[in-house]
Amino acid sequence: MNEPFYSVKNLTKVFGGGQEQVVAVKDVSFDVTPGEIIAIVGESGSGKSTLARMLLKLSQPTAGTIMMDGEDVTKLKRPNQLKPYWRDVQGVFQNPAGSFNQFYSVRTVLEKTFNLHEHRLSKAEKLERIHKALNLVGLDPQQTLERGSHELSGGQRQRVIIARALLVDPRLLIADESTSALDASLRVTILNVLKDLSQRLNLSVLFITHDIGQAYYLADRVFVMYRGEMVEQGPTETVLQFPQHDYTKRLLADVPRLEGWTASPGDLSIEELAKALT
Amino acid sequence: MSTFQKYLLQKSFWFLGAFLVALSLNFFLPRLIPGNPVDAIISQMTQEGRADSASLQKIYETYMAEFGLDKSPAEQFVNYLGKVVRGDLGTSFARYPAPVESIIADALPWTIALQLPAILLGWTLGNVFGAIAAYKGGWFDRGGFVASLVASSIPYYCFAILLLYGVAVKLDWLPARGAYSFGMYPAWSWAFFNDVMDHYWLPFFSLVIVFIGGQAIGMRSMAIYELGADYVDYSHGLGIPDNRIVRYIFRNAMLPQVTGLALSIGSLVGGALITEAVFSYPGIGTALFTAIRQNDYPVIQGITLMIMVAVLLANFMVDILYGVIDPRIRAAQSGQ
Amino acid sequence: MKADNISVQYETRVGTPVLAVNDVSFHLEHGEVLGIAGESGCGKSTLAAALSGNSASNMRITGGTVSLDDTTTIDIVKTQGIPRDWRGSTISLLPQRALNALNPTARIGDYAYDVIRAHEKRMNRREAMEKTGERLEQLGLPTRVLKSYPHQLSGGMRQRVVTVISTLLDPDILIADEPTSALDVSSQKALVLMLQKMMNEGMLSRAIFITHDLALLSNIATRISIMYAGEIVEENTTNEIIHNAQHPYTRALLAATLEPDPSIRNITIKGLSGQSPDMQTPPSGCRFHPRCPYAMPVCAQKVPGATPLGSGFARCWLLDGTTEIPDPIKHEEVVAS
Amino acid sequence: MSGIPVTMDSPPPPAAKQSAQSRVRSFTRMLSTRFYVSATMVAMILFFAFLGPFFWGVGEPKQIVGGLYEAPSRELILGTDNFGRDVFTQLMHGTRSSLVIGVVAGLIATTIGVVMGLTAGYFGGVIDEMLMGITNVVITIPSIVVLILLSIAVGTKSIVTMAIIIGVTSWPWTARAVRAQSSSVRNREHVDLARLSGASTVSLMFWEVLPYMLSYIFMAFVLQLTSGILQEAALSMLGLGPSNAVSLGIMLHWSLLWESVRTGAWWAFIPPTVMLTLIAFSLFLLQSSLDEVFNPRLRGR
Repeated sequence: MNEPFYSVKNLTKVFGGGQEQVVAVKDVSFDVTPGEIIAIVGESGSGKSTLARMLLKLSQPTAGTIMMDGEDVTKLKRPNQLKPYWRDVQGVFQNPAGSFNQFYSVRTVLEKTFNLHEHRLSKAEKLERIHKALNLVGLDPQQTLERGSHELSGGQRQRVIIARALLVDPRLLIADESTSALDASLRVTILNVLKDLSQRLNLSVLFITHDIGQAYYLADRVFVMYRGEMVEQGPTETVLQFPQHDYTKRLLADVPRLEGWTASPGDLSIEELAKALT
Repeated sequence: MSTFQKYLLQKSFWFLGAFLVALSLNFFLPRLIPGNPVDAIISQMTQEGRADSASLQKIYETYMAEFGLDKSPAEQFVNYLGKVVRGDLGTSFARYPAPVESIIADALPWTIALQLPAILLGWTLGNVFGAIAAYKGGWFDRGGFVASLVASSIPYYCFAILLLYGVAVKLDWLPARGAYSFGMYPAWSWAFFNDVMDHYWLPFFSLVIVFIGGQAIGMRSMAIYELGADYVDYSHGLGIPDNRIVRYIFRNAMLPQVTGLALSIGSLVGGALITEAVFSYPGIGTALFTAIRQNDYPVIQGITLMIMVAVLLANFMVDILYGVIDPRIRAAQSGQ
Repeated sequence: MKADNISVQYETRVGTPVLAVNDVSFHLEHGEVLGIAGESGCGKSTLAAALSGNSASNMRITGGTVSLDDTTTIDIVKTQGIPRDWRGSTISLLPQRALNALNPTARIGDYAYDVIRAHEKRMNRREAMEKTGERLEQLGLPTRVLKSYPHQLSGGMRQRVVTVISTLLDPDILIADEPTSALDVSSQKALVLMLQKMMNEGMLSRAIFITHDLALLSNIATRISIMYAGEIVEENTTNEIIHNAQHPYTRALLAATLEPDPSIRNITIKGLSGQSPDMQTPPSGCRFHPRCPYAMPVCAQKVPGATPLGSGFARCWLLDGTTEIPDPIKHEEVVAS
Repeated sequence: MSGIPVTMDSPPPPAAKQSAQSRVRSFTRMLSTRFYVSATMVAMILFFAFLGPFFWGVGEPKQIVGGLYEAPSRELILGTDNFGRDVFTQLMHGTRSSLVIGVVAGLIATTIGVVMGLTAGYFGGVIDEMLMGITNVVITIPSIVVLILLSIAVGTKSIVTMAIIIGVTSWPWTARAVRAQSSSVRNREHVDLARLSGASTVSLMFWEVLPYMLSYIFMAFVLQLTSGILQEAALSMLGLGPSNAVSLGIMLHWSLLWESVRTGAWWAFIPPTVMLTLIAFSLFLLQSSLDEVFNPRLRGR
């Protein structure tokens, strides 16, 4: 097994102060090794997106540390300090339409990323990298480059956004609900792209989702988040076949399946369910 | 302390701040006049030869003392604050020795009597038209919209001038100036009342019509926005009758309009200064028009201060009222 | 209940209209839940809007009739949707964005009263409140929500309250348009169980349940229609659709339904390439042919007819008997090395 | 291993691909008759104000060319005013002054409003609270009063001074609206992605947030311009107008002072009244037709 290169310790985020204080993420710790796909599973409000924003250095943790190659990056704040970090850690978000500035073409969107590079690249080098990245996500560069956001489908937009991240050869890709705005038939193609990239480029992927099925399909390890805390983590098979925490059990019992809900000991009648939810 | 009290306190704090800013503006801006206001009025009097130099000197000293211009600015400001609190707004230049308060007190009832009914009527009719136009759509809406646009884009003073010329001068249907006929004296009699009403209609309608247009346009766009809301679709789907749904829309679109009403009432005093000037209606507007022409700074300052206070108070009440009407906001206030 | 040949289009200010629903027919027996599944832009919500009398200003119903138990038939072109006195009491809607479906400035109880009064003129306020309260209790919801404003309720609660209001008048047919898409799995389950309870206790006799989530649908529907590009491409009993789907699109949808099951760990599922067609200029022939892995020349030329399949049908040239049918269901899955 | 999983995505059907030309075409098709009517009116007013004096001017605006309140004649088509000056010449110059004041005041107000609103909305938190606090204080103090006080304080004013006075008092509504927009655009994901590309805060605000508000800002500018013209007219009518130029408001001030309405000299006050109305109407109409294009909800009504 590879050595972990990225590690998070006791990461905590608190919003507001006084009586209205909300602990969005509480004491979350984990490691990431090269080339693995980790799924972070949780419902809306579980703090998984807040976690993603902290990991991407888009928001500052209240407590805890983020270490990259043994170096503490928690305190870095200014864009210039963070450039090296963002060369290693990149993100893809939920809404493919919102991820696109509708005033720019695919080319412009992609070229903005070269701002991160240490050395100035020549035009030809840039173009070569762009072609390579678009090919990796299964898009035809010739057909795609000059298009605007409104000329692409949701799946194509999301692929462009993944290609954007690939331009800097990142080691860790954080995908925050990146497939949930897509139709099921397109969703699997994006999951396949992520799987393929991880294997081909030895890229680690932190895949944040509310959908256990996708986690099962994609991930090597699964982390379960509930109310800001990481309640369970381990290899996908172990976590999903032998869940330990009550929340994981309930989640698995409530996922709709083609063959009907699996009856589990924790299954509730409608009255109990309604009561539990109010 | 409850959340509502906290909210109240916070609002009071803001309005106190705004009030201080208003007071300072009112105090300092006239003092920026090149030289000082007293120099300006004295030199005007000299030019017009209204008084000999001995009495000029006396007038000069009186005003200097009154304005407190012989003291330091900080002292002047404190002095000014003290006077304002006591309701002392100074003495008029042009109508010496009439106190400014009495000039305002004479004019204010006319302004309120003219504008309050105009605002209430215009606001009500405008909102009803706007909501119906938005809900009905089609030709009614388009025609109504253009009409409201025309009505609201005619500057109210232009409309007033046209009315005055057309109805009073050309057709000679209604009197052209003042609040009552020359030679009449205010009394509780039918004759006087009728005379006042004759003088009232023209300025009144000039305000009402413009006001209807503006309100209708605002209400229409608010209501169109509400029409797209999910609850409208859902209510349709449940077979709730149209007039009920219009009532929902009306109520929800109303909230911002209520602010508009209260603000209009607040700015009533300053709102249609020029309408009064056009019709020579003896309210605040005409008083201000005259004061500006005569460089009567104490009167100008008194009127502007009164307008500011009225608007600030109205704003403050709107903020509280708004919470009472909209349960969403009320909930936020009481912390539910 | 029968709905025949329903067509709906959206007028656009520029160019040709968008043909959102094209010649859709279905029937719905007592005690049945018909599921309509399809992806975004397939016209399923437009169909719901047309049936529930909820038309957007630029929507035109260009064809179709709706009949109830063979007694009344209405031409919904003339009325542009079902008549007002049917809405809520005969055919009721459970809307897509239930979270915003309630009037924000009305208490739940007052709104429920408005709904009841729209159909039962004689009921007074107190009776309406009692009726609503009873219904809430029956479904395990607290009666205090009667006095609440919508914003005071949690998301899942609001969804259930809307469900109660939609079924308050024991409608003959409930049209549920993606009622679960904004909910987490536990609330989804609670809602489905609640609808089942209503069916069992006779508050509801039949329903149309529209969703993009086949797995969820299989838990409530007795029959399932699959829509693509404004048309029903396959319809059958739930069991047949899940285990013996015939249309390539249905199969692709089923394959893309990722269930938390060990069997999906070591396979790679192929999705569909391309995107839903532009409905201003839908593809010729079978509308699915540009994305279909089995497309043949005939698919682009002629519209496939409905091939009967036991208790259902599918529209696909593969099924007309002249072509060999590819392996069933697992076909799209390729086992990785 | 590689191969199978990634399917090459074919480009969308030709209908979705739009050339720049066809995009312009569909944009112009969305413009309504309302737009063309208002744009033509605005163009005619501009021509009248800026080029008119070269064709139809009779001397300088303040030049006395006849007796008091001479009725319109062949030479002086709108007659003379209370000082015996040519009303038509004054009308052209007055329209020009009003437009210049409107544009300059509109530019000032829009610029301040956009800078305040963009900054407050983008940063949020304490900066937002501070800037919006200032804005709310300025909003609650009635602008007509501040305008009156400022006009008195400044004393003699040029057209530009006038415009500045109006501009610095009328930005708060724009600031509020721009703030609401910028704080919502700021939460769009492309802004975060651009940040992940190492973009600086200023460039994020300028390149990622601002473009989304341009159409809106333009409309706000048209409104500010209109209200600037109307405020100038109101101030001038009260007798606080620019001292070295003719404006439509000043023409009305004279007719109020010299009783041209009651003496029936309609040529002295009808032209500026009608001109102000035309300007306001055409600009409101322009604004509402643009609103319709940018704001799909209003379309087709």
